[in-house]
Amino acid sequence: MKGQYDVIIIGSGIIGLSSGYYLSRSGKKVLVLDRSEFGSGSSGACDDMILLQSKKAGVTLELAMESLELYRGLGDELGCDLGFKQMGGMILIENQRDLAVMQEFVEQQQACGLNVDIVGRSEMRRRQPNINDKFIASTYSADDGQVDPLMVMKGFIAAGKELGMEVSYQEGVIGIDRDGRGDWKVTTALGVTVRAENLVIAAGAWSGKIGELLDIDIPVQPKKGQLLITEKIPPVGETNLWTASYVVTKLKPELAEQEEPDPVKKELGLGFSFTRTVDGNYLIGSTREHVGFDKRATFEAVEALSNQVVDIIPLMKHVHIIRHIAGFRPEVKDGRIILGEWPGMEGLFVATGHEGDGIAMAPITGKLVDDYVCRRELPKKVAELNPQRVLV
Amino acid sequence: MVRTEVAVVGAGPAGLSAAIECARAGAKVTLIDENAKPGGQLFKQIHKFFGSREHRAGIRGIRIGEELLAEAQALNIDVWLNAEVCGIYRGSELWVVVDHSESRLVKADAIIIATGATENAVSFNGWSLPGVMGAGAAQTMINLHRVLPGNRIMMIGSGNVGVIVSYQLMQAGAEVAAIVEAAPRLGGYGVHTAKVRRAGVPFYTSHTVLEARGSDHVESAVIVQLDDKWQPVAGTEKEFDVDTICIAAGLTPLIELAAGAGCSTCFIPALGGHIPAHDEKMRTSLDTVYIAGDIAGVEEASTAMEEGRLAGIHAAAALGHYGTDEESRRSAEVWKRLSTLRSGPFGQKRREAKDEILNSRRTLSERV
Amino acid sequence: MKRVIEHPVLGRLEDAKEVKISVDGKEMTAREGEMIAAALFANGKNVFRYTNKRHEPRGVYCGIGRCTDCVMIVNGVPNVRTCVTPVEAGMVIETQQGIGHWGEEGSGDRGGEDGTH
Amino acid sequence: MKMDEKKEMKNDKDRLICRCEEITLGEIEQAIDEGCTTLNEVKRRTRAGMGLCQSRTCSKQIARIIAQKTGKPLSEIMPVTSRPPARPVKIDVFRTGESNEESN
Repeated sequence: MKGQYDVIIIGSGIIGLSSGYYLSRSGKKVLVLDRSEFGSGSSGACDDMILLQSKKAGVTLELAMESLELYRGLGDELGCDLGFKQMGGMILIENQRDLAVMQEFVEQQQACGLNVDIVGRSEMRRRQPNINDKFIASTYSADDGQVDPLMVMKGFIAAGKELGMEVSYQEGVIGIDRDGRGDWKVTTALGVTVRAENLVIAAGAWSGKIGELLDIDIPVQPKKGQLLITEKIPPVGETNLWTASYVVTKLKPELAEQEEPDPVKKELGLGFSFTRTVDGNYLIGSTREHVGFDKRATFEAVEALSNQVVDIIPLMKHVHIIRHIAGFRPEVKDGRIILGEWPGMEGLFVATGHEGDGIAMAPITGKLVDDYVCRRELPKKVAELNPQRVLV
Repeated sequence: MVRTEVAVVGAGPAGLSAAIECARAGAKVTLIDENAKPGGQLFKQIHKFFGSREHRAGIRGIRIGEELLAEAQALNIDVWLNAEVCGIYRGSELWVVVDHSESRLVKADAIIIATGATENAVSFNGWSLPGVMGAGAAQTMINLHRVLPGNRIMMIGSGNVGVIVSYQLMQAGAEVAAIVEAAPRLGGYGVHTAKVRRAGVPFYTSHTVLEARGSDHVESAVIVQLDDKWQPVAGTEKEFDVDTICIAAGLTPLIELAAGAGCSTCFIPALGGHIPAHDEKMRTSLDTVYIAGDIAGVEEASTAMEEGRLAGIHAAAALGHYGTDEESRRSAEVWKRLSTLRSGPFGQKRREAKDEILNSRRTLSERV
Repeated sequence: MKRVIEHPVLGRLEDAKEVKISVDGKEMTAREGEMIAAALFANGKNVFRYTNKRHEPRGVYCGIGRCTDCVMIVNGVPNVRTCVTPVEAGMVIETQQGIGHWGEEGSGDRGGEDGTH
Repeated sequence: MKMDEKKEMKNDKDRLICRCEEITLGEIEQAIDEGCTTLNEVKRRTRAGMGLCQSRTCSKQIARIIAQKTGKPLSEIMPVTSRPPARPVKIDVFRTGESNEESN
């Protein structure tokens, strides 16, 4: 790692690596810098879902659908197994109120072209025989899928390196300037200086800290999520699962505020997600906490997550937890990603704010970063994601 | 949720001694151990200890364990058995799972971690076959569960664990076909080694195990000679008909609970590798967390007990059960005994290593 | 693979209540409260499971609940560490294939399509 | 003679290091060749240490392999990130706990 590049990307999570790969494919000389190790950030501490159903109709859903299309061919393109599977997804609905909210939500998604339906009790139980009787209905989309994030990252690195991409770990960025020629000059904690015409900030929840080096305010907040990982077990149902309350609280936070009487659960922002990895471990989530960058797992979370999953899928009571992890979703207040060139700073691009959708959105985000940097024409809808909107 | 003043994790020689010391000082103590019986390795150590008289030379480990237990009982220490500590949060909360089935949260003003050490693995072709096991596993099977894991044994490693477990396997009725040592010299204390040698067990120094053979279980083991660069010498392979291969390749401090709790670590090869940094009070980089025994550097039961006492004295003092003078006096007594234990050719190295840790802890606190 | 009845230091093995357990459909006798792994050793069984990927046999490795090599299906629940789980009368123990399957007690017979290889 | 050596080398690549996930020496060495220099990285690349025992058996061996291949001193190869639970824990342990509290 030395000298001059076309593009320097800060952050080697799945977004940074995807961007690096697509830019390398366009013939750019790319350097990806990371302050820590492979998979040390949120891309190594998250679940594996490509969940279309949770997205509001609109630009995010459309991009997620495009991202899924990219994933279909990505394994062949990168020449490796990504653990990509489409086993479908279901959002379990517990009461009439949630059913009404979900019906409206699903109709909007259908209008957007998403293959999703509300299914009744018998179909729900056929696909998920082990769930608690209390659920009255569910959504179902055969298109929801999953990948192994670490395998995707490994694939981007391997294919990117073939194209000349460099990835450098333990290289925290401590300074960013413009040099006399107008290039970005990036200094790392090890004292190395590298230059590039273009700079991409893809540092997830930590993007705000990189912004500070440039005196700009990238308004992403870390939203902590804690997950339990189980031993490998046979499948307990056909699809991945969520509960409507998780989605409803996202759509209508005011309803959730009134509802949760347990202060501990409220503090944790407890929701339910349940997915089986390609290896057979279940990932059980999740919390949504605003506690800064405190990555420690908490007792309250393991207790709440454990009790919740046994309530929803009683059979899980026999299963062992082998690991309890935590990560930080990069959250933006308006719920949309920040993607594009920073106003007034030519050659500075930002790709962050994916919250819980980084894995699902990685291919399309990387491709769009490539389009931005290469000054290609962009689809109109992505203007909604432009950083302009978050400038105060 | 359970409240206590001092939670001690691990009821081996270090943990028991720490708990006793805290209780003597008047602290409310909860002693937590994952096994069905307290005593840790002591109840597997059916051999006689040696060293100085005041360190109970000539007494068997099991006997020492019984004495410590009796004392703990007399002091009304709350002992939780079959209780696995699964995590330590915020330097003061312990997540404990009892009988694999019931979760408890313990809040403690001080925590003493005495989780001991874990056996190192050595990999070779076929090492995952049933019949290949840690020497500790074999020892647990014969001395605790009273079941022989096999009839003809090959022991890998001639250190104390290797020779002691070999002898105990013979006491339990097995035959030890060979003790294999990669180094050119034997590693165990002369007393233990001589006993096994007298019993007719052949030693193979400068040899290593190449392969375990068998379809569903170990049927034989192949060893090979090593040259002075530790490379196998072709043509020197020997095959032994054995049904069990035991691995005694040293121990590593079991630091995961301490590391997970947030204690800083240092690397001291002479004491087993990464170890929580600690000061002369056995306190880690977290003010409320102490360590004692093999987790603080692999040594012996006698040093583990002294370290346990140290941790106990200082934890109790930190909670106000001893004044400064009392604390220093008691601590000095223990340090005197520890110095004796760490003298002599074997102890010297450990004392130097221990000094290195204390120094690294000092640097650490200066930095903070 | 036999019990150590007489021992020069530990003395004679104390009597314990004997219980019956079922191992792969066969009845075996165990000492109540002893670890499953010990009971199986005493009955001459040393292959506890076959692995998921290479389908290789495994048995006891660490003997103290850490390495998780000795897991079996116990009363219909896969991945039970037999070296730290005590025997109970009437226990149903099975050699685990790969990641195992849900037995009757586990789920009401809900084996997974890829759970049985 | 040479053939034999080669055969042994090959066999050695197939030697298991991570017993739980059944990851071989060859796979670990490949990950190191591809740039992994820490235990966490090797784990995330190969799954060695992600199994039921959570690297408790293999991590010290992997550290040694990294040290041998990269020349990095063992002192700089940090243990894998330690996370609860220290033992596999049944998910329903909290429910038992709750009911116990009620009965007390």
